[in-house]
Amino acid sequence: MIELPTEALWLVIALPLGGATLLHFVGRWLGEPRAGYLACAASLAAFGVAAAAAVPFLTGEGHPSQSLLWEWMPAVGASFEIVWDPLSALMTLVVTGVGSLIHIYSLGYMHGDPRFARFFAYLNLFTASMLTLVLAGNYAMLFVGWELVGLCSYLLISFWFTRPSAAAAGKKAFVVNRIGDFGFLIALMLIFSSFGTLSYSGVFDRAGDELAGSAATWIGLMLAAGAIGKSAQIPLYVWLPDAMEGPTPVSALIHAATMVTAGVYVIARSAPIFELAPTASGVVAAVGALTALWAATIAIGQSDIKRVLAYSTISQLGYMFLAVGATAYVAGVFHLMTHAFFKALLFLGAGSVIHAMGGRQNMEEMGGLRKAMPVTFLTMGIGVVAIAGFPPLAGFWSKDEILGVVFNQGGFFTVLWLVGLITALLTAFYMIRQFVMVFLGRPRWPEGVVPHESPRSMTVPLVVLAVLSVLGGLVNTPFRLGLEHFLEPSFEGVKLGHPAEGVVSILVLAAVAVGAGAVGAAMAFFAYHRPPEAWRRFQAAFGKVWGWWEEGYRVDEIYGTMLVAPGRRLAEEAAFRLDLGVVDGAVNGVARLVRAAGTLIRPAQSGLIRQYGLWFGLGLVALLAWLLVRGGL
Amino acid sequence: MLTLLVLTPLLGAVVVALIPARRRELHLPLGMALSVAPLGLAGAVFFSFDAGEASFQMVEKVVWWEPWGVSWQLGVDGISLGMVALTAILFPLSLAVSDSISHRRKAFVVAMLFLETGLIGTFLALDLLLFFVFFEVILVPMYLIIGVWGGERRVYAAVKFFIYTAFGSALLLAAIIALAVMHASQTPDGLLSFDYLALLALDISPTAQMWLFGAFALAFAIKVPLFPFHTWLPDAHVEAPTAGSVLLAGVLLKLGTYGLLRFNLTLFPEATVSLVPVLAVLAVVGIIYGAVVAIVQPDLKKLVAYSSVSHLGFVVLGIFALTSAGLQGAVIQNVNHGLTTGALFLLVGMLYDRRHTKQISDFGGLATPAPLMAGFFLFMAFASIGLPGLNGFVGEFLVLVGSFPSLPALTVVAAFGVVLAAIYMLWAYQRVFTGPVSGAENRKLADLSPKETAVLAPLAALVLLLGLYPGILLERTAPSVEAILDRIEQHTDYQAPSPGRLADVFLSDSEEDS
Amino acid sequence: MIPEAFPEIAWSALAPELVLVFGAVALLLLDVQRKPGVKVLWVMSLVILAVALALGVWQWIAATPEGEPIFGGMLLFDRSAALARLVVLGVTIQAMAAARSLFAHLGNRAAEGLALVLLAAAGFILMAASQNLVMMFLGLEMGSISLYILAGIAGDGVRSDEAALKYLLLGAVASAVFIYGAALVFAGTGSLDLLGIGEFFARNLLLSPAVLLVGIGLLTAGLSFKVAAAPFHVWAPDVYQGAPAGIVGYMAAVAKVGGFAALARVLLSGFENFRPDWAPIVAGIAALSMVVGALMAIISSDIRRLLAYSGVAHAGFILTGLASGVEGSSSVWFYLAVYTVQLVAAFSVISVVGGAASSGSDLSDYRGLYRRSPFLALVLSVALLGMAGLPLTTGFVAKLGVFLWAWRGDLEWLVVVAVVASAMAIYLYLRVIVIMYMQSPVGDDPVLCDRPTSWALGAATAVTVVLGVFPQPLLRLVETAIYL
Amino acid sequence: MPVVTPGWYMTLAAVLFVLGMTGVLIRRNALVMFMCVELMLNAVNLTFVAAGRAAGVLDGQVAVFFVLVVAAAEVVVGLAIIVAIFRRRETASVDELAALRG
Repeated sequence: MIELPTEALWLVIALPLGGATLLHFVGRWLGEPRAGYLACAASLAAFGVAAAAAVPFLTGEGHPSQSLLWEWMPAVGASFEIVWDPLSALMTLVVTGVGSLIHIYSLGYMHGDPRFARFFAYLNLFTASMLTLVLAGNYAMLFVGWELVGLCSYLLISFWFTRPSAAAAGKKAFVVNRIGDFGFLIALMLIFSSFGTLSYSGVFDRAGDELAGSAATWIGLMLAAGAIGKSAQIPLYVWLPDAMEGPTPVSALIHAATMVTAGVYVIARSAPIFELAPTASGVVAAVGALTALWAATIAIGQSDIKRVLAYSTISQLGYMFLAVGATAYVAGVFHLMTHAFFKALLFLGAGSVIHAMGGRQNMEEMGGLRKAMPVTFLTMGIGVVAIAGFPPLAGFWSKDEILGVVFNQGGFFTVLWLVGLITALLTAFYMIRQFVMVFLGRPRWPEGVVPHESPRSMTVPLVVLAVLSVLGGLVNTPFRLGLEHFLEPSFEGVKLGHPAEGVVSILVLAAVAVGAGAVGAAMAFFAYHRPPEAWRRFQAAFGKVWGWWEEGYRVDEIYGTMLVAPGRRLAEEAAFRLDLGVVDGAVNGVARLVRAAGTLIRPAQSGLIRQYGLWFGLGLVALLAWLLVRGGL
Repeated sequence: MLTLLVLTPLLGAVVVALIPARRRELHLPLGMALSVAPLGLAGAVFFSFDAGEASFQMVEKVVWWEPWGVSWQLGVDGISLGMVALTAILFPLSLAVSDSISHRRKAFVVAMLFLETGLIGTFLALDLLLFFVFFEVILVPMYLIIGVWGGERRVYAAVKFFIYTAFGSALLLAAIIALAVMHASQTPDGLLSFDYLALLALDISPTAQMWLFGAFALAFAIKVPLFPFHTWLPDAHVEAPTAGSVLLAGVLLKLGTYGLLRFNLTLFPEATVSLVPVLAVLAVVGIIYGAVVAIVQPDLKKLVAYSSVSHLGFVVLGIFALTSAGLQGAVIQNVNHGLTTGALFLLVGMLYDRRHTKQISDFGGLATPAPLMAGFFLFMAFASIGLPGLNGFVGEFLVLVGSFPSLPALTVVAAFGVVLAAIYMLWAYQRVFTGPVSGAENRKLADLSPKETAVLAPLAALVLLLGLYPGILLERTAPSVEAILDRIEQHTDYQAPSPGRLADVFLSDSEEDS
Repeated sequence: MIPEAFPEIAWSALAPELVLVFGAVALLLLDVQRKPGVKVLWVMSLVILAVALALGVWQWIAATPEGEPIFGGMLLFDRSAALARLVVLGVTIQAMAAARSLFAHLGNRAAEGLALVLLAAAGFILMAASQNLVMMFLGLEMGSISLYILAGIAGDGVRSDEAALKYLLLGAVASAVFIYGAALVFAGTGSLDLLGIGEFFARNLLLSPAVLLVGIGLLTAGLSFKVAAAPFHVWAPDVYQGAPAGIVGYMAAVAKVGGFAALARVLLSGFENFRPDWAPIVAGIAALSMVVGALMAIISSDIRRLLAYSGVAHAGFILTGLASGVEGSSSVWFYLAVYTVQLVAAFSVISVVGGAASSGSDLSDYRGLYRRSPFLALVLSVALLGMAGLPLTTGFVAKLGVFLWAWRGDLEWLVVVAVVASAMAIYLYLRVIVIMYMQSPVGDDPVLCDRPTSWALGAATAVTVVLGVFPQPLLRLVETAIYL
Repeated sequence: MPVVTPGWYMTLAAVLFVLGMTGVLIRRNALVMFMCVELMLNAVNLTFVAAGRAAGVLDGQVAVFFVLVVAAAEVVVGLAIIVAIFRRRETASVDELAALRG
């Protein structure tokens, strides 16, 4: 085995970045398949380098290391430096691994698009940005990646920019993220003013002894604000459903597997700070649980195949938040990983379906695709089972661990556990509902649509991801805590939350969770494995509530009327009343005043000699009077 | 060397003036070629600059108006270095995009070169009166550039620009005179002096400092422009021709922030420390106000103009944070804003040349016919928004992180400006470049010509370079900035917060509550 | 040969004035005898002026800086008076060079006009050099009466007559006020000689200075009228507007030089001890002049009125320097020297554009002047920018000097008023430049000016710019012209 | 019986001066205004003479000659201008001469 020096890790970022740069300038000239091949090669090479570099951690010989690339802003302790520890290694592998698969998938999915090369340039750029985020050795560089993935998200959501909705969605994503970044920036400022540096090592080394509780709480809360934006949690999740305007591989890569999990990563990375800030952790957990439930209910009501998955992603991210909020960082990262597998799988599967349906995304127009697309059917089925949390698939292990930890925390967390449990039920419900509506039953295809299985480049990634979704959970089971052991060096000195010890409690909790999933799954199957009229009756039984779910509680409208519209009115008032009227008016007013003063004294200049004499006389009198008064007369 | 740098453009102006007006095809290329000479000189200065040195370098001094102690004294330090380089870079580019100047081209080129001399001179002057002379004299070419080659309301805008800024500098002159007289009364030989370095040694009473600070600050605040003195700016920008807008935003506004940094902080340290709240509040109000007002502007140029108000608020905030990081951020943000906003104005100008309108509503979906232009615009927009990796972020980030320890509450408010920046920039981009193409004229809009690309590409490269490796500038500015801070700490009981003392965080917590 | 009994008189010190006076007489005689053409007379007058200037320069170099008392101390050409002479002769030549068309218009009255110009110049020089109040009065009247006539000399318009009558009537009142002031000073000190007055203060302690104070006040008011300082300025716009364009610049310039020289001599040489009394008055007049001048100029629509009001403002600036005391007088001289050049240049342009004998020049006539004559537009712009006090023109150096000395003289408030007023004033100069450069022309026909005019204008522009950048020679020159 | 000191003369002169000044301000006819100016100048003369006598020097008396001459010169010019105006306008009222103003 070749030992890869950690100094060479910059290659992991440089490879996709180089690919992006190259494609940016010569992509059009390269033409359709070759541009894609180049991008895939860059991504795979990065995966290869990362895998080679990660080997020492697997063998247990590796030590976390940090390598400086170059100084950036020395005044605030910000430089380009790469940290290589198990956590970043795991993230890197997930990003490059899943990313490579999605690259390959896109070869088929984006076939024929006029901006094919540009798409791959963006994908490569995204990969590089995400790697910058996870490999950053300090908060400033983390923020670079953090914002760059936001940029890529913006570019890719509005990739089909001629569609106004896509352009608007891209902007919305960026702006909403920026609101979270506002918090993140404040966190950075707090960190800098507390520690005088932004580098991880500088911060974490001192965090334990010296950081005051209140400061830690504020830092934690502000970091969480950033994470809430990026990971689409309440109240900033509204951008993610709209982000589905982007091409489906983008949804899979950015808005399911990688970018949106950055928030979870940041909280996990900042574990030493959160450890000192239980309040912040509690808030994170509460937000996560609430979001998980909230989004799951909305997912139930969706009929767009991608929007279901979008809300599902929000809900699953809520789980991860719940985990890291409960200090179960390993569990959170674990779920992050498994979720990357199965959600990418689901999205890619959905993409395959959409591809087959000629771009249609409404599930009510699908049905019975089982025969037409067997591979997609099978792999997506695995994904559904995995996310629904049935053993022994990946989702079961990670979700189960989260619920176990939360339950074990007791107190307030018991409520959150209950919420998580209900969410598990709902998750199974909406996933099975989707699966049934798409693949089972009778075809409800519109005229002229002839679904067909997708090309090999698309199905191969599906299969690989399906395999990972099945086996991925086995890295960390209650029986063999492989992942936890692997990640240990990254959480040195941090007290991790754990599920209760003991086989009985583990089994009971698992059974409850799986039972909830089974109930949900069964309900969905029986409700939807029937003709459409029957579902409608089923849905009507919920009354108004179903409408709320369908419309996502009208959060967008509420934000629109409560925030956007008043904000815009305010801006208009400021621009056209205040600025033009008052501020500029004052300036012009001074000018007018000067003229008015001139006009006021103008009559003195009447042209009449006698009056001129009078002014002369008056001036003289005033002058003499002053002199005499002064002279003491 | 510095004298040569200052006078080369003037020489160029004379050369162009000597070309007969008939040969109008010669004026622009010649002017461009001549403006490359100062660029070369500026480059030489930049790279021969000793990065470890805090004091002025390459100082040249010639007695000028001897009876009054006025001298032609030039020197460069870390604070002026970047501005000189920026000025030298923007001029050839601005001239390159001035093809649309159709009448009195010769006069235009002469005015531009004259302006360059004035600007470089302002940044290099070490004699207060010399500084004032340059500071004031640049009004004339700029006034002509707006007033002769501008848009419909050009005369109104030009006069407003001239009077407003001249008004500010009137009090500046009075304050400079006061300093010179003070020098005469405090030195044994009783001579007047305008020498900046000599004036630094003055012992100025706190009350006098307040007044003088006020006079200096007013002049510079109008130039920056700081809220509420900003209303000349949108008018001037909207009416100015492209080159005028580029230089106005790129360099002229920086005279204000440069002046605050160079003179207010060092000459009046006590007043600086006690007036920090006033200026910092104005800066933050400007950040938010400029951004909010920019959101709803129907005119693209006006939007960019208001964004300048917002961005320069960051610079002022950084200056009055009185921390090392804040000051460094202010210096580099000065340069950054010149590059990005300069480029944005270039792009708006290119749009205007094609469509003869700047109204956002007249455009739509331009990314389809003009992808390259859209790409550059988006790039510069993101630089302006403060995307890490591009230059705007470095400045803003240093300013924010640097300001937080000393002005926590204000900095938090200022940080919200980055959210607003994303809103106005991306919304504008969305309306102009994305969506289906609207209208026949937009459909057949030409993409960037090779020449236009060549103008924008160096700016983009610099934006990227400064974003990723700001050290090239920061290492040169850091010693000078530290020197300013040291000076303030020596002359007042002010102590720059040293981040990393965890106790400070408690303080900031309680301040945030109050 | 001078007879033994005749008192010793330094005639040579008075040579330039003698040349002027005898030259004027010679012109008149020649006109009566030979009826030469206007051009001959005009060239002759220029030659006379040139000779006088040469003699003046010679005197500057040859004479001792303190000067030698002439006529028993009536006149004293010290440095300041010698400088006043140079300035007066300089601007007279400048104005005359550009005024050929005016005298051509006068026809057979040209000789009278030229003679009056020479006499007025001599009168104001003598006024500047007077050490005796009666002598000063004589110089004042010699200059003023010549100007009254010149104001109405075109004689072919109602406005010209009106200007002349206004100038005359009000000027006569001002002269009466001045001489009454002199009489009261005489009553208070028993001397009309400024030196004698100074000695009187050295000897005596004043018990009741009231008469003297009123005298100082009256002198100040009378001279303020001559230099058109507010509130004694109201005549100026009307006269500048009504008088023939070709001569207005000259009238305004020499009257200002003479008036300020006299004012400086009276206040700084005679009544230096009373500075605490008169300085606030002068400062007040200065402030009022600057503000009123700027305000009124802004709303003027006639360029001559505009320049007249701006002249009021400039009188205020000069008074600012004067109020700051003896040292400040160097800045007064610098200001006078460069301002009069700009003023004459501006009026020369007006006379070219509007016609040398015309009355009134509406601003709208200057629309697009740049197109019709780039040269004239440039000259006028430089002159106006100089008046505005823009750096790199002499106007800036002049203002700076005045402000510097005023600040040193503890008149900080006045400097602040002055800088604000000068900022306000920039607007009005810009307004003219806007009209010339940024509006479309009234007609397409080019405006032509004769060669001597061009030379005079070119020289004035060059002086304004070159001395604006390198003012040291003039600065050194005026530094010596301090009243000791 | 009070002694007539120079102070009396000077007071009278001051009164005359103010009268003259007032006359200039209230009379419309240019000729009369001129006469008022003459009155002011004569007040000056009276002051000169009185002050000269009080001080015991001749300067005052000498000054009077100059003032007289100057007054005459002024009147000559003034009358010429008034005549010129009268010819054109048939009036000597200064109130009708207000074309130049503003």
